[in-house]
Amino acid sequence: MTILSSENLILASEDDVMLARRKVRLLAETLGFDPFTVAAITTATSELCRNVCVHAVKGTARLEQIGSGGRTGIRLEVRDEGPGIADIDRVLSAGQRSVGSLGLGLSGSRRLADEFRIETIVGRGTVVTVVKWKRPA
Amino acid sequence: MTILSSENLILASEDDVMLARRKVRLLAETLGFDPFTVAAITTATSELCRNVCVHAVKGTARLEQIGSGGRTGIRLEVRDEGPGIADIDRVLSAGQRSVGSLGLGLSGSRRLADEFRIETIVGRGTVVTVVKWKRPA
Amino acid sequence: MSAHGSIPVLRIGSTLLASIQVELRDTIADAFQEDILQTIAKTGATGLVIDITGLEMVDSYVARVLTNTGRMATLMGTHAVVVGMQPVVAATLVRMGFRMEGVLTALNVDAGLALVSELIARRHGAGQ
Amino acid sequence: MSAHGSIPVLRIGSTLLASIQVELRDTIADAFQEDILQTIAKTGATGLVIDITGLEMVDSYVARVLTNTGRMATLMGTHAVVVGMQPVVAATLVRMGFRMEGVLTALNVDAGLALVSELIARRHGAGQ
Ligand SMILES: Nc1ncnc2c1ncn2[C@@H]1O[C@H](COP(=O)(O)OP(=O)(O)O)[C@@H](O)[C@H]1O
Ligand SMILES: Nc1ncnc2c1ncn2[C@@H]1O[C@H](COP(=O)(O)OP(=O)(O)O)[C@@H](O)[C@H]1O
Repeated sequence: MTILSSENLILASEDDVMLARRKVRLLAETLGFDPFTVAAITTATSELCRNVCVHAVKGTARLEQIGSGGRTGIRLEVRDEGPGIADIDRVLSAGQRSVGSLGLGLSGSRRLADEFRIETIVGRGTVVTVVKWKRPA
Repeated sequence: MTILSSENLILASEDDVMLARRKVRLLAETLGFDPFTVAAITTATSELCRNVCVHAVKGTARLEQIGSGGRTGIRLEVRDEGPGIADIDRVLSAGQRSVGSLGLGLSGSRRLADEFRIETIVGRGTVVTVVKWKRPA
Repeated sequence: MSAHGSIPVLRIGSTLLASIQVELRDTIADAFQEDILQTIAKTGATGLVIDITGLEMVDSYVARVLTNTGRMATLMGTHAVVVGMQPVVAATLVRMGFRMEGVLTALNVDAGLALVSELIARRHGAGQ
Repeated sequence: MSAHGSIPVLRIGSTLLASIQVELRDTIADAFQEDILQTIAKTGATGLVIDITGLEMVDSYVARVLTNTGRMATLMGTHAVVVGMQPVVAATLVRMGFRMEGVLTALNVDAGLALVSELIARRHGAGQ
């Protein structure tokens, strides 16, 4: 896997979240992602970056254009040094059974992404990484 | 965080619950909280204080005006030495899955509050703390 | 007519109009519920309008009593409508996760009375 | 009429039409929700159509605000419809696991206004 471009973003306010999702949308559109894939990665960005501001006050994001075996993709890594998530399994299973459940940010982002990884340590912080690949034309 | 005023209340009857929510409403209105925020903290007060009288027979509440980084808020700590809550996770997730579920007192108070903390030990008692901040104008 | 000391209940045609004007304490809410059902049985009222315009706060207990009163009236065969819920009350209940299912709502007493008579008329095949 | 600076709200008969045309930030979504409820109370609007044709992205926060606004309006006695959801938005929300329950939907503003008047008329027995 190759990293073709990389940009670091600060996440500390609603404005930062808005900016992050605009940047992700622009990158996805520039790379020729189809509208459904653009919406998926933009929405996941919104969820993950909002979580940082709401639950960890502040953090950072790294937005990368990546390539692998002829495919083009976007990778977003969102990182904070907030409280971490104790019951991560329960949080990730939200919306599976439940009707109209609350808290679809993380579980929904996992469903929208092609690849999803979360590392969280209570009292230390959380790192979530999502990858979305451009669909073959 | 600074405590700007503090008042202790006894919770042993329906009248005490009524008095507690009136005091909270008055404080919130005096501090210039908007009507939606007033309703949120008053309702949470009603839920938590009723729970004490119903499930623990009696207890106390401490009502505080707090300040932090230029913000003004109300903190209510409701304390009893009743039976405690064994299945606190289940109680707190009420209303997530279920439609028209019963028992929205604690889970609803958590959703209404800006900050929510519960400590409960079976056989020893329960302490619930909620904070609601005044919204910027 | 009065179903409970502190909650005035008017009879308008075959509909009961209960106006809750003061903060409800739990015991009064329970008594109100039971009195209203008895009044329905006694008077044969085919409609029930519960006006909560006067309530600035409705917690989950009172919300449940109101919803259940509507459901109970429905079981008895009476059309029940809750009217006049304030914006802050609606917002708070929904944010708590409360669903007022099984009960009709209307903006105010007039709209509630109109809805009830319409439902009664439709049932009785009026206008057909 | 304007419920919130950045979200135009029109009154069409007894129905409010709110058109969300710019990306919603969280605080504006909350303010919009509360302003709409207050406008319903003030105007006695019996219908609410929320047009989201202009939104290319709706995340779970905004989706919840929209759904809850519809539920709150319903509790107050107003018929609420969300209209104009883009295909990419519908696909994304469902893929996330979101259920917009308790709120009606329609394809566009015209269909939404028609649905609301139909619901109001049916309630009041018009056309019989
Ligand atoms: N970055 C984070 N740091 C700490 N806790 C988090 C973070 N992201 C999510 N959480 C926790 O996980 C829960 C579920 O998050 P999410 O699925 O996004 O739903 P929501 O934020 O709507 O509750 C949150 O309520 C919060 O407790
Ligand atoms: N202060 C308390 N002490 C002991 N048990 C409590 C207390 N508060 C709540 N509970 C328990 O938690 C359950 C859920 O409470 P709540 O969410 O307020 O809903 P409800 O009281 O309507 O059942 C109660 O049924 C009770 O068993």
